[in-house]
Amino acid sequence: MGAFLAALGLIVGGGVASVLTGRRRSWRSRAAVTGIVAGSLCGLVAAVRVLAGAPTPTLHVPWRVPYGSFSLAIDPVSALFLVALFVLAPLASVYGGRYLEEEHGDESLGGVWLFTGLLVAGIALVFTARNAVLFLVAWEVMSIAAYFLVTFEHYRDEVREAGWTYLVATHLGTAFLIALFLLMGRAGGSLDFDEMQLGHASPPVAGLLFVLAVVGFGTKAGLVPFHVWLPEAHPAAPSHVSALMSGVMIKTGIYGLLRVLLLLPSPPAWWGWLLIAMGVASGLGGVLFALAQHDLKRLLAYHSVENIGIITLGLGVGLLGVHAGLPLVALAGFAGALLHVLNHALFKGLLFLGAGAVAHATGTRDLDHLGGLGKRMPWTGATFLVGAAAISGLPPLNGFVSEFLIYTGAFAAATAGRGAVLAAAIAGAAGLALIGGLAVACFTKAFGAVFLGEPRGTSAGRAREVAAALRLPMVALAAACAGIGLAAPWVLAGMSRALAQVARALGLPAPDAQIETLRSALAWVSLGSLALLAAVAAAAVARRLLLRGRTVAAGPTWGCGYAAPSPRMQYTASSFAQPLVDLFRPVLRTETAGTPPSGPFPAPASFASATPDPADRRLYRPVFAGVAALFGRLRWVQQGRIQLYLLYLVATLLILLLWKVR
Amino acid sequence: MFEINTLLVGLLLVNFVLLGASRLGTSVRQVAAQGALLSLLTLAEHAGWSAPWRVWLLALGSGVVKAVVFPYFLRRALREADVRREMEPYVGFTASVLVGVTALAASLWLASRLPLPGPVASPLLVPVSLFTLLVGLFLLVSRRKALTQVVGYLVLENGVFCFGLALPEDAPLSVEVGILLDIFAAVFIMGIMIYHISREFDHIDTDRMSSLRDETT
Amino acid sequence: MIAALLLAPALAGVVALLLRSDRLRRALLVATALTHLGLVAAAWRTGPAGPPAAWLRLDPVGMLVLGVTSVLFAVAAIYAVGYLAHEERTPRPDIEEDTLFANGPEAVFTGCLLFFLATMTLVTVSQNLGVLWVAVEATTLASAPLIFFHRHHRSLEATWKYLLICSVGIAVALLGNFFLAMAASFGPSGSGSLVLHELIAGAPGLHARWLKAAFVLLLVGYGTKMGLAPLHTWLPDAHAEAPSVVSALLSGALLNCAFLGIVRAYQVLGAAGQGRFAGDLLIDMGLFSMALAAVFIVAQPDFKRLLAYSSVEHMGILAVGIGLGGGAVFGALLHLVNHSLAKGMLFLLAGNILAAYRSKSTARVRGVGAVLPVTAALWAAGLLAITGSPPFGPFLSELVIVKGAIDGRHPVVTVLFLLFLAAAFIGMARPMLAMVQGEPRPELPPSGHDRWLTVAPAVVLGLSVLLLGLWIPSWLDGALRAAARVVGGG
Amino acid sequence: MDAAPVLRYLLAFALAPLLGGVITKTKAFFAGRTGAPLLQGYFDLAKLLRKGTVYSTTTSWVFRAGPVVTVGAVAVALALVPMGGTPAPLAFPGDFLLLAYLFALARFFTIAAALDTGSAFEGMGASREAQFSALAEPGLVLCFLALTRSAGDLSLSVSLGALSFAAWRSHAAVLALVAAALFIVFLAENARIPVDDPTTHLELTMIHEVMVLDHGGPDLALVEAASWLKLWVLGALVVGVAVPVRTGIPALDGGVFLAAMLLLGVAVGVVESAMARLRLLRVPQLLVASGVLAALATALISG
Repeated sequence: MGAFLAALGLIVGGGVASVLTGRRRSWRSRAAVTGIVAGSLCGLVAAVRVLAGAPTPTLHVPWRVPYGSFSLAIDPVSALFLVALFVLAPLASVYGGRYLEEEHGDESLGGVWLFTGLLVAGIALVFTARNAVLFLVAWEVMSIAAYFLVTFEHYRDEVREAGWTYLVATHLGTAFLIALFLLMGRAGGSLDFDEMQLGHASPPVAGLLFVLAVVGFGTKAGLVPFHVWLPEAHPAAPSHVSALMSGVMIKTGIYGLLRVLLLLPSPPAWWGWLLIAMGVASGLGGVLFALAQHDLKRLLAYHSVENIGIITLGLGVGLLGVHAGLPLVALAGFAGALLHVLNHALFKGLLFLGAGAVAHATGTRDLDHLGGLGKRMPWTGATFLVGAAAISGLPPLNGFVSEFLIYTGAFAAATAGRGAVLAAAIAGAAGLALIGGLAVACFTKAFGAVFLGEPRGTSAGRAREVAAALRLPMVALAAACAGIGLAAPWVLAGMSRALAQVARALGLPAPDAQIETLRSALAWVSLGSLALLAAVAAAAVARRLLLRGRTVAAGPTWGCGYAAPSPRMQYTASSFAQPLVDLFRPVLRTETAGTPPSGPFPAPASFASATPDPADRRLYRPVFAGVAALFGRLRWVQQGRIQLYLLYLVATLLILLLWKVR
Repeated sequence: MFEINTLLVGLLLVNFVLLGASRLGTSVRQVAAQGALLSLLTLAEHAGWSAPWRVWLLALGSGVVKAVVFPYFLRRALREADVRREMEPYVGFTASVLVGVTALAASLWLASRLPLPGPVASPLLVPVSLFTLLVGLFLLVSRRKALTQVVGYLVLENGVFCFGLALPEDAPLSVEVGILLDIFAAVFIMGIMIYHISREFDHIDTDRMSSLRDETT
Repeated sequence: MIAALLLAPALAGVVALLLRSDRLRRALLVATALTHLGLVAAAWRTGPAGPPAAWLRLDPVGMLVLGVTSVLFAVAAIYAVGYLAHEERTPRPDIEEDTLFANGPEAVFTGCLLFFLATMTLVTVSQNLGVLWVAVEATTLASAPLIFFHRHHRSLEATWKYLLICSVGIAVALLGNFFLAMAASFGPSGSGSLVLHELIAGAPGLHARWLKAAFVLLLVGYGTKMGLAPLHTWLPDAHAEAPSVVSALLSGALLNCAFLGIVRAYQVLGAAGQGRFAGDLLIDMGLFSMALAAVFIVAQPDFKRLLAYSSVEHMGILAVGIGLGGGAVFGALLHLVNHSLAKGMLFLLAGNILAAYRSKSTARVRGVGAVLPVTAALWAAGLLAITGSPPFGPFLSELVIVKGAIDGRHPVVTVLFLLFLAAAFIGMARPMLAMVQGEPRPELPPSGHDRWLTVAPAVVLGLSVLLLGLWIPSWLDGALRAAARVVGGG
Repeated sequence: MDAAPVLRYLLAFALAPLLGGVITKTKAFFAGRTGAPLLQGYFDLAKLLRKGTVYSTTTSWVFRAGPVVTVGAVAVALALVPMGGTPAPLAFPGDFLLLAYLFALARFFTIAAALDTGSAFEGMGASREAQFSALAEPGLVLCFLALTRSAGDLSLSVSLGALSFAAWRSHAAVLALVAAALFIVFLAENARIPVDDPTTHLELTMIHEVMVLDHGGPDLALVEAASWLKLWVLGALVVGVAVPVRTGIPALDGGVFLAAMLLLGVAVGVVESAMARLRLLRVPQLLVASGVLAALATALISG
């Protein structure tokens, strides 16, 4: 626990130091980055120790605020989430240090570093807090720090707008959490998680708590339909912050949901179905809307919705397994979900950093103005390719491993279960498959439009590879993605304590047998991945040998007879995605505008398409607008006449007297 | 001169005159009369001439303040703000009188249902006080001029004061004095304000003083 | 002790009216404020004093309110020096329409400030409801000229409404006192006395209906002054037109004093076994205030009115907290402290922004962060504080109140409470953050910079409200619990 | 493990091009032509492997990596399918998922390579490929789901090995549905009629062929090999479901399996001669249909 506290201290201290050093360019960022890196290492040590089998470190200090106690604990589940945080945070901050100095060197960066420190520390505290009040404080510190980071470029209107949407969403979510924890406190007799006695909570109460948790935490996680803030806020933030938010911050929602599930009595079936339904909805919705985007970071943000959906799907499968008494299903589901939390942190972090590098090098994030960066930014391109393959769940990378586990859970449920369980399993499996297929489509689009072919704009043509400080984190993350894919069984073994904790809390038998089953399967998967690498290598060597000494000429692309192809003739990202977007028109409701070419000598034509989020456009905005209009009419009350005001007084008096006094 | 019921009936009539009064001067005079009646009433309620010294003190004090000083303030404000003397009320005079009648009925009914700890000097005391109260409130909400609102406020205070007489025990002297002082200061400051209002707006119609509002027009 | 507390500001006020030199007067103001603060601190150390039957006595609740008032006044006094030092003497163009206006005499301003303190002190120490009434009315009279410091017709209108509406309200409260006395004169030991101690002692003998009626009258009467909707009508005008330092005192100190009047009545009803009746009434009024405040907070174009309506909302929160009883009472009292500190800070900062931009429009003020960095940072922090976000004090107090509602099984109250809080947050965050961010509008070039004399006071308040969110000192905790016990909560 | 699976693996490797030959021969027969010899595939490979190559100046290493990764992925996929009842070299719980996602990997790199050329034609093909295969994915996975549920085991080798004509007798409907669904996926994934026309000459209507327009020499050889292997892998699945001969005599089973594969080739030829290519807009419906069939099958199995 000492190491963990030291981590918190260093991380926040770095931010504070950066504020104090103020405009001294040489120090301000360095101080903060050093603090975050050093702190994260300490934290990583603490977390890994727990996963490796050390007893759970706890801290319980009296804290004089009402109902509060400063109690922390790093149990295996917390440790697992902490690992994701403390792996991503230092890399993101190293990246951010250089990025900010290059992009915003002439501005004061103290604030952004302070809030970065607060964000990381807040997340760490959320993962370890064992008291509701402490949890809520950490939660809000995290959320608000994130707000100020999102609005870092607040002189741009759309950024302010995005930050605003985020702030409202997170605040409303927190309101649900306050209700949730206080209700848990009443039902469980304490606001300390370790002393809550919720095992005997009546079904309605437990159900209410579960729903509150799903709404409150789902808002932070970005589950459909509470996701509207996410595709706004993540693109607005500086890229390393987007990486932190998408990679870790939204996982606090998953963590909170899991933590509450571990406290609640054993789940009824509908919890599992609800989570599976929301998971599939989020997964499909996320990937479909991602397909329709032109903005690289917005596309990635929607993929966060998709991956949160996959994780939730895993949790749902797990709950279903618990309810149906199928330990293998439960274990596979939870293992997949937890591993996907870590994996998504890695490859989504990697992708956002890559997107930041692209934006930094070209000055644009519009897919239809990029292209050909693979040759100009080889490192960024290669690492982005790894990230894209990983998030599409392709072997031999980590994304495949976690999705494999969730699939296994669904298939095991389908083989053993019947009735509703079977239906849910089919839905889950089919949903995952479709999500996977669409993800491939979406990321071939993203990678192809950005890094392949010819530049579609001059800025893309002038792009140069980014500095080493920006490349290093991307390479590290790419390596981690590959590593988890190839070392899957050992990774699962590392998670075994966390899984055991989950199983214990949910009243399952000791899960060693199931873990062993999954581990052997993963061993085969890794073997297959190695075989794949071997085969690819062999093919590559063969090709090299064959081409040795042969003529390898270079020429223009074969344009089917057309001699003068120009970059503007390339297939754009929009046109690439058009068939699918068109297929899912009823969901996406993409809005197009433009003038098609006509006549034998067509005049310059134009085409533009935009895909606003229906939940935002058709659900939230109308409601808010309606409320505002209503209030506007009610303001008549305060219309300036003192006689009227006195009349209110008299009326209140008489009404209360006649109504209350009898 | 200390016949309680007569005084009360006097009060009652004054209220009606106030409701019907169309000119500022009249209402000022009436409220002065009301003050005088109240001070007499105070004495009467404490056995007239043989009332203890503190009652005399209070009665005289309030009498002087309400029957002499306030009218003086208000007239002065009136003079400085030389405005048209008509009331221009929201509610017409006949209508006001009708309202007064209903208010009287209401207060009689209410008073009849109010349990009292002990015998009161007169059965009319409570109803009249309530009536005065209601009339004060009514004047406050139904009249335009800042001055009439002060008058309404005074009537309201008089009503409260009058109800106070129905209490078996009197409030301690110091409290009574404090109350009196407060009301005195209040009216004093209101007078000053009216003066400023007339200077700023060239009128003392409060309904034109409604620039501070949230109504989104 | 109590005599000193009362006389120091009163006499200083008289002196201030007589003094010629502005600098001396300002020095006197600060000196008196600090003396008062010192005396209050001493009173805190010695704890509640005086025989229970005394008219003037510091009981835990009064002590709490007095402490808040004194701290806020001291801070405001220092701010006032900086504020007055930069006010132009000569008539100057009005910010909203093209007329000239001048300030009232500074002597009157300072003097009334000190009288204001004296009267508020009297409110906190009076145990006799009659004296309490006198004191509350006196606060109105002492503060009216303060609101009228800037002599243009808007402030005049505001002052007139303040004066008349509050006086009428207070008159109703006086009737309430008489009803209470009436209720007290029933039964064998019926002495119509209004001394709190005796009322509570003889509470069982009080006549129920007179008592209830009395509470309604007192609630409406003092509620007018406290700003409970729909009696709040004077409040936004007065807060918006008064000089910001005065707004801070009105919102942070005066409203508490009026609230104290209601609390006293609530004590009596609680002792008489009518606690639930009074509680429900308070909850209704409180929720209604929160709702109405939200209506006016959303899309509010004037940031001082915004803060004013937020005060209405928070008075509603206090009412709900007291009304819920039990643990929520502690929360309400804690919230009283938090709100005074946070709102005081915000009004002082609003003064700085107003001075720099010469506009109260949330739509036109932009880029405060660039012009007044410290003010901007505090403004954002204050927003988070006042809307109940951690790590600031109000979060804890509101959390305690909600917990009280949930533990007391008031689902509807809980839902509405959280709903209105969220609405107020949304309504306040949008304009206030927009003011801090972005770049100043070209058509509205701000002038000036953070001056320590007008920023330091806000910093002090900000730090203390932050501290209250992280760690409630034991002495304060003890005082709050004692006060909660007196009011009849756990 | 014994040598049989490895032998069969190598055999399949060697015979894959033959399957293509069978198909073309069948079509030629129906068209009344002599057609290319059965071994044309081998001749093509031999020719291509002897050639040099041309690279577009637009392309990057991704273009060169495309065929290599594709062939590698499909080669491993081949090691996952059981042939003629004997388990595959790589057989483990969930192996079919690896298979499905290896195809996805191959697709990913084929599409990437196509986009790397910067040609509108190849982009068009890539776009269609992405769309159709995304929609084919649920069908494939649900077929596997049906198989695993019918056998109650998560391994392809086991669940296919468990099949037999007895199984067909017991619940024919289910297996028929699965076979049908698998056949559709088989056609779609291998760019056959009615989804795609491998022999068309109009780039605008191509899907798979147009994506590899720019590959030449050894690269093209790898691409061709990969597509033949893919044909074989999915074909083996169809055959495994449709013709589950389990005599227990490995040689016999193997022989029957080979025969069945060639028959499958003939069947494809027949389909391609009998049917025309669907309009691109209709293809999704076909693919969704396969998914529905498989889901129906799964539901029908009384677990």
